[in-house]
Amino acid sequence: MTTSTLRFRLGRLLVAGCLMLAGSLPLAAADNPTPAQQQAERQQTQPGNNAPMWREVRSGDSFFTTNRGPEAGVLIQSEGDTWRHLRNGPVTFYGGILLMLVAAAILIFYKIKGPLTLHDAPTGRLIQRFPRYERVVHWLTAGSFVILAVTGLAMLFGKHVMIPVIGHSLFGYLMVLGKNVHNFIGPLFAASLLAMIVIWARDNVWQSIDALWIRKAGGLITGEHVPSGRFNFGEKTWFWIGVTILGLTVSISGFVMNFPNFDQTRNDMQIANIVHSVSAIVMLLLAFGHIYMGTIGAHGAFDSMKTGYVDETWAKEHHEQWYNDVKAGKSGHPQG
Amino acid sequence: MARMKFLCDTERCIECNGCVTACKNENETPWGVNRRRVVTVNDGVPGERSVSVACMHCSDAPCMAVCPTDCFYKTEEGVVLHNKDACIGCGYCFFACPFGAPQFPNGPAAFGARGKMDKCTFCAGGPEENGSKAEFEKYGRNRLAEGKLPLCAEMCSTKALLAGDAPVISDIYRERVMRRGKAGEAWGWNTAYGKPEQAAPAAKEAAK
Amino acid sequence: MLYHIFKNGWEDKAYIDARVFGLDKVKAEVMTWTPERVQDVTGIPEAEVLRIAEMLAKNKPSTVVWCMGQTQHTVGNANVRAMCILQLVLGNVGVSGGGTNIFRGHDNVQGATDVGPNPDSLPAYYGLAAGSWKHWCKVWGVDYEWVKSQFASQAMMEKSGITVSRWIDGVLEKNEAIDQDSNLRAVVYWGMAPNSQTRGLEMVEAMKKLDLLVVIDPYPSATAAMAAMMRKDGVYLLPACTQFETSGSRTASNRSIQWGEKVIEPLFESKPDHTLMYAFAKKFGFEKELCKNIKVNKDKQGWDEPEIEDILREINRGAWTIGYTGQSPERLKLHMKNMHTFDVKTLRANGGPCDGDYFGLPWPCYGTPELKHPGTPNLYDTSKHVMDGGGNFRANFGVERDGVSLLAADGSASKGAALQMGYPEFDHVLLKKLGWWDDLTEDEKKAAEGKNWKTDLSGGIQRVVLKVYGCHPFGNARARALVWNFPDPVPLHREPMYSPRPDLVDKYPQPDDKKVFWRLPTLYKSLQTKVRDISKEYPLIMTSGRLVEYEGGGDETRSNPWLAELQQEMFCEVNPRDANNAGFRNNDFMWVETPTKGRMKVRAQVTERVAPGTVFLPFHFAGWWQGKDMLEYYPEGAAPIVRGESVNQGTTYGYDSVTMMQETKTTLCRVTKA
Amino acid sequence: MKKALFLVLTVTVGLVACGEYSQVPNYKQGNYQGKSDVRPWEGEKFAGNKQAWENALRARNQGQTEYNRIK
Repeated sequence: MTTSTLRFRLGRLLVAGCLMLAGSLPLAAADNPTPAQQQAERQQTQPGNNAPMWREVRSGDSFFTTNRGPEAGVLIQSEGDTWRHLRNGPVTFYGGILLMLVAAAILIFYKIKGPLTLHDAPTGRLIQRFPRYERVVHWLTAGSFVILAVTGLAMLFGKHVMIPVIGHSLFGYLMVLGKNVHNFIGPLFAASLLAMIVIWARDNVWQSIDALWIRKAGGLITGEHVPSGRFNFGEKTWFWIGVTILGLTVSISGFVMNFPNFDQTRNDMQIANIVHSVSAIVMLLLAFGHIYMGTIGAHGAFDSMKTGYVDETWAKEHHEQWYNDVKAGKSGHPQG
Repeated sequence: MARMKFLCDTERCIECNGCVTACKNENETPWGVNRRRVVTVNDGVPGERSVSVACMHCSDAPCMAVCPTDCFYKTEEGVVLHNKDACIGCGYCFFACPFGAPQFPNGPAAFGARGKMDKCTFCAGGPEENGSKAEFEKYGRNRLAEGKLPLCAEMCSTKALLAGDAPVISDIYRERVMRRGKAGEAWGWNTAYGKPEQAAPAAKEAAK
Repeated sequence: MLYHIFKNGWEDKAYIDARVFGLDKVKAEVMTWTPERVQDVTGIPEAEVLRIAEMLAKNKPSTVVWCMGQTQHTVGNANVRAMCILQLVLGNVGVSGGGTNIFRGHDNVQGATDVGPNPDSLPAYYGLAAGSWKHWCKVWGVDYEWVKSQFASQAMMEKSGITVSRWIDGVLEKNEAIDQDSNLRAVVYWGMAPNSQTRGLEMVEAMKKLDLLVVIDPYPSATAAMAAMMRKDGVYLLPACTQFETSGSRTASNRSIQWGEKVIEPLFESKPDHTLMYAFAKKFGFEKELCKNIKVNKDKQGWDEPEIEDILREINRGAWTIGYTGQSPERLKLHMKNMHTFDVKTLRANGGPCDGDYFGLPWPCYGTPELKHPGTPNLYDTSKHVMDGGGNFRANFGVERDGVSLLAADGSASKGAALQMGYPEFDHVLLKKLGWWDDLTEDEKKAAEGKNWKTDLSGGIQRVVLKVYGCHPFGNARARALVWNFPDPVPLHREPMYSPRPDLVDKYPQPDDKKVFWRLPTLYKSLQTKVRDISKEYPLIMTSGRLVEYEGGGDETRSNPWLAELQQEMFCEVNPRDANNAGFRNNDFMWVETPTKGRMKVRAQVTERVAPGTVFLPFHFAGWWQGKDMLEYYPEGAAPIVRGESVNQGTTYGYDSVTMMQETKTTLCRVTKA
Repeated sequence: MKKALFLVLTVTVGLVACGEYSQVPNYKQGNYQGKSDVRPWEGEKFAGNKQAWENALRARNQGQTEYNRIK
């Protein structure tokens, strides 16, 4: 095909499109008979031909019924099919693959690079990194997150993964528990999430030193220590994208499904479900990284959240700016 | 035995809700659970049509496909049943079902505590022993095991609602269409059992 | 429709000539109703009327079905007769598939009517004349003088009573205005719902004024709640059991009778109606006299329970007029047992022990049970022999009127009748004149001497006339299109009491007020004139009717969760146009206000089901009063699941000019957002 | 050791999904795809006599056409 014919065709399409638009506009503005009128008229001209009525049924509109159930007036809702194919298709398939790939990638990274260790010897002098209330909030969030992740994964992948192993009945019984746990822990997670955002937002604001961290990729590859504030840019990324954005998305979409008693439609809940699953999987992927770094990825990190204290060497090497602030008494955190 | 289906003849349905009451009576479903409902399109306008709708026992049942615990199963007669012991009340089947068939005893309750899903069983009970008390309490009457068809259809005063073997009921329907000399459409069959060209020969004829 | 039928010559001329009386006068009135006039009054365009008239005329036979929509008007009697005339003109009466079909609201309404709850008749429509009393006294085996002594006077005994629709006036009306000594002081509500009666606001006033109110019902019903709202004493609840807790015969709309078996023992303290009735009789001290033919058993709690079969046998012995005599309990039970032997199309048993009978022996089933009359599936059907359920029109009003014979023309008698002409009703004189007297046995002669076909307790006259000569005992006459003893001999249109059209009120006014009508003064023209312009304030037509889920006053059905779930709230159907004018939307609460100052708070159902200018309310609801839930007035745990405003709280005055039926189907109202 | 165990578990869990059967049975007449349930003719009433059960249902099916009754 030459360019000229292509241009010609495009031009023709454009003209046709304009014509169609022009043609449809006055039509839309004209007094269109309602479907009910169409049906009434059709009954006059062709009794027994209910085509207008069937079109209405397919539209998913709500009709008259004495039934008081949710959306009882809707005869056929087609969105369910779209939701089913999205959920059972891409979400399950790519979600599953991504989870496995990322887990494997982290494992391989660990195998190759090993954990981040301290360059200098610990001083034995401890400084407080996380006061008690911060730790409580963290572990509440983390604990509920893990529970939600496990039960959520079971809901999405359980029947592919667990049923062939443990069978329908046992899985069913476990899932009755799992689903209720998920539904009741969910709001707890959301609450502790909000608390977490409030207490850590200030320390996660962009600082000029973060540019250095980005330039050096956090020293993950080279193993060198990059100075940073109380939280380095990696942690900040996790905080803003993982915790704040995804956490809130997951919570809100979860609430849409968890409290169906606000007249939300099935369609609302379908959309919420897809948003929930996708954001939860992405959050989980990021969480893999966070958990890795917080446990076996970096020595000392786990202790800091467990006890709330870090060795001065650790602080200096990982969060030099914060260390200096603490030493200067500017961190705002009590010293122990 | 062939494939069990429902067929609602919209030219005959008079919106008496007899099927709904019959179902409630036979299966003793609690307040708020209506396995069947009657919906009227263009209510009050000449040409209004009513449809009695319950579970259509789809060929490719969306509820089955999305159930996280895979609690559904399909019997030899094509009836879609479920195991309430494995049901977790997540509501996914309700999201997926085109016909709004799944019902929940607690309704849209907070914390998603809907209770075990309940839906039309084609009066075929559930996994428990046929005709047992446990089966009745969970799923309602097992009329199929008594050699009977669902009560909603058998009670229908105008015989608008038919239930039974697909070839037989589509034959009955076709005879009606021929007698009244007017075409119709078997309600919901395209959605539940695929487009006419994919459907069984009898259904195809009925849809013509 | 008759206008078009006459104009196009679609009437059945031969049928009319042979079997209808006085149609010329009707035709003269009909022909003044030009399509323009009809459209002005009814709003129905000519094309529609013509289409239906043609459909009926060209597709015979056809049947007309109606319920209360025709009868509950001031012109209800005229509406009903107009329908019958339509069917007569088309020749559709007395043919299979034809006739008029008046559906009854619930189980056994027909049966109740047959045994005489109407205040103007003894059982089986015998009336209240001395002869009627004597007939029944003979059936009951009591002395006429004794019965007479139970009444204040012979005049009271033979005077039509106050109808159920007017009891409130019997209480509230000034004593000098009513045609009896005292006002009503005690009322018994026996299986009757107050919310199905009009003028609820006045009814609670009447309840307040009563000395005694008794409610006999399976549920305390709205009666109890309404009374409890007004007073703290003088109300008694007697629990009656349902039809499932007792056995007995039940008559359907098609006059066929079925035997119902007791399914369960009466629940709680409830008793069947006849046990309660006997207990009353005992208390009043006439149980010995009036239950001579009825065996009385003791039930499990030691109450006296009359034997239900004996009650039916007594009816069989007395109800000769309508042929309620052949349906013995034994025959009915046999029918129930052999239901499968009946043809579903003809309703006739094909072989088996009931061979030839019509299912349920629809009355008239003449003669004694031994005569084995098969019952009459279609009334007035001349194509069958009388012993096969055939018949013809009844000669109840003499043989001639204004020089015109009332008897049917020659050749119009039922198949195989010895008299192939019109003939009067049979009595001992006519039998002797015809030389048929000797067909009676000696015993029958003794019983039939001086009697006619409906008072001869031996059934001999009926036996001879039917079996031997194939004639109909009530004669063979013409159907009266002209009912000269009614206020409007030819059915006339009259505007309802509360009309939205003052101009039509002027043109088609109600008749003059009646001073004494069923013992009460009754307003027609004066009230209509007074409210001529009320449509300025109350512009919408308000009509009421039934829902498929509920029955009657609805206390039982609204207490049934399976039904109650389907209609959970009292509602009002309003056209979108009227709703928009009043400023409310679908499912909003709204107020319906009527000229009686009745105010009902109901859910709006905005729908095209009703035309602009009309609202519809179902009448089954009760338990709310002017926006307030009456839950506290029900005995604890006895309130129905679904309660709502009763439409008849606000319905207005207006009664049929013959039957005193209340006018529920048309009044005026206005609607506002609540 | 721990790492190896973790790896093995991941792989097993991942591969187990391959054992999943289709959730949407391709309906074939007379081919039972259900889970454990008694079949309708195996109840008390028909005691496994499938023929009798089929006949009973066939009669019920036909009972739904009123043309049979008014012929």
